[in-house]
Amino acid sequence: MKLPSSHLSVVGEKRMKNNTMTNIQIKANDLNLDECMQLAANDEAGGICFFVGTVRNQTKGKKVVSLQFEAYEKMAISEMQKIADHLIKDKSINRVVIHHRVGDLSVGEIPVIIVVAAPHRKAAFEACQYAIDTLKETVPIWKKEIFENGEVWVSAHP
Amino acid sequence: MKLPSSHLSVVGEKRMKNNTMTNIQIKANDLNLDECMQLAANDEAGGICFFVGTVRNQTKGKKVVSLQFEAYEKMAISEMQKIADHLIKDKSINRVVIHHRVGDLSVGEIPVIIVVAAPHRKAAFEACQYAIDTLKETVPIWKKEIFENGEVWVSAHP
Amino acid sequence: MKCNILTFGIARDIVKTSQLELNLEGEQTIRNLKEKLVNQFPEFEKLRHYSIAVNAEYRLDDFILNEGDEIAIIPPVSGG
Amino acid sequence: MKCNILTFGIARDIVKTSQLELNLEGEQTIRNLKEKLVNQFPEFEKLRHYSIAVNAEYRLDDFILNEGDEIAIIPPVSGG
Repeated sequence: MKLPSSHLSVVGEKRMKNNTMTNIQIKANDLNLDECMQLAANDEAGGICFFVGTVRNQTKGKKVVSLQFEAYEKMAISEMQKIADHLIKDKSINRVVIHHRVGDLSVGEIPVIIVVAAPHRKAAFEACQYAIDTLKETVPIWKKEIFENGEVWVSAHP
Repeated sequence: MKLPSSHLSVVGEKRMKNNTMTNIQIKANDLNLDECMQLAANDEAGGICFFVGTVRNQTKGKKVVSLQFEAYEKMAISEMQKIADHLIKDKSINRVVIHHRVGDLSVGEIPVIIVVAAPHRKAAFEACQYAIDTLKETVPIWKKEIFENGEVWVSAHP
Repeated sequence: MKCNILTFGIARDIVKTSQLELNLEGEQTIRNLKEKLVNQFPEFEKLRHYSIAVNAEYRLDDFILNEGDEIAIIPPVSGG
Repeated sequence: MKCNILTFGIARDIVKTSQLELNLEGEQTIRNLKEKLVNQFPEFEKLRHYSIAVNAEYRLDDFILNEGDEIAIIPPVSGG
């Protein structure tokens, strides 16, 4: 089934807050580790923690052919921005970068990169883990797993 | 003061175990995020956690000009390999990459990259944090902080 | 009040359109909207859960809808 | 037994060479070696701590040294 394009029109556009402490993007093409590193790096940082999601080749033993990601773009950006702002405000964190893919992804491709930079590494690890845990609970992005003989919206049913 | 080169001769050479689950290197030139990602990525991975160290511009308020790293190369490789092997053996981890720089590094440069890939993200985060915490306790690598008016071997004195 | 409701993921599969039109009369809350949705599309009851967002913010059942609001059905998310 | 001892970091600064030669007589442990080092270079007592590695492995004070071992003084490490 084709994804409707009506409310996905701003995909790929870059969004940035006035301040440069956070960078939140939804992209229709490959995510880039070095770009994320450059957005997170700063002279006060001593430790930078990355979470990089990759598409696994199986789910509960069933072979995965590909994943289709779609986003309610406007709200996804705003929910990811909330995560970043919360970290910047509450913890000793000096940069948060969250880039999420949409579209069709094959095994090994990267749906998400989260980078947290901090003066000290413990805070960076904790914040990065908080960011991906929260993203998976609150950010309106959906993935459909495509198997050889069927497809399913992940987590939709009990 | 110049570093003696006598027992640093194998710097830059690539060391790899027979198995491809771990990759441990000490390098005299820039560390490379994408190279580390490629060494860690695999079709069973769902979550990849990176720790990237960067040289901070200050220590306890004193401006840092640069850092000099030196290693007891043979033993440093063997101690980093122990960390990687421990993770591969004891946890649900499928790749561990540890690359460490030696030589003179300026503010913003990268002394260390640690990457842990796992089917599930929680294990990747825990293992990556274990790896950097242990590296800082056991791996025979030393850094000297160069200030504008002096220099000091980090952690040498109480 | 005529509502345009954005749908995503499995919600779009259930209603078979990415922009659902519903007519709501009088003051309407999210609770009323959900009742109407379930009446028209019983499949929504089989979902693990679903939320309603108004103007790109999650809102609770008592929230009152206004003319011109951007309403969206948010089935269980699965990003990352 | 003649020992060549590798030195690194502040240990090299203290002994002022990257390969220290020491003459040890009879059966020698790491404990004996450390005593000799401190006698000759009292600065070692000011360090937070230091270890001795033999053939690239950390070894405890009772470990017995053998002719031809690669011995290294490991001052507090600070990698990462």
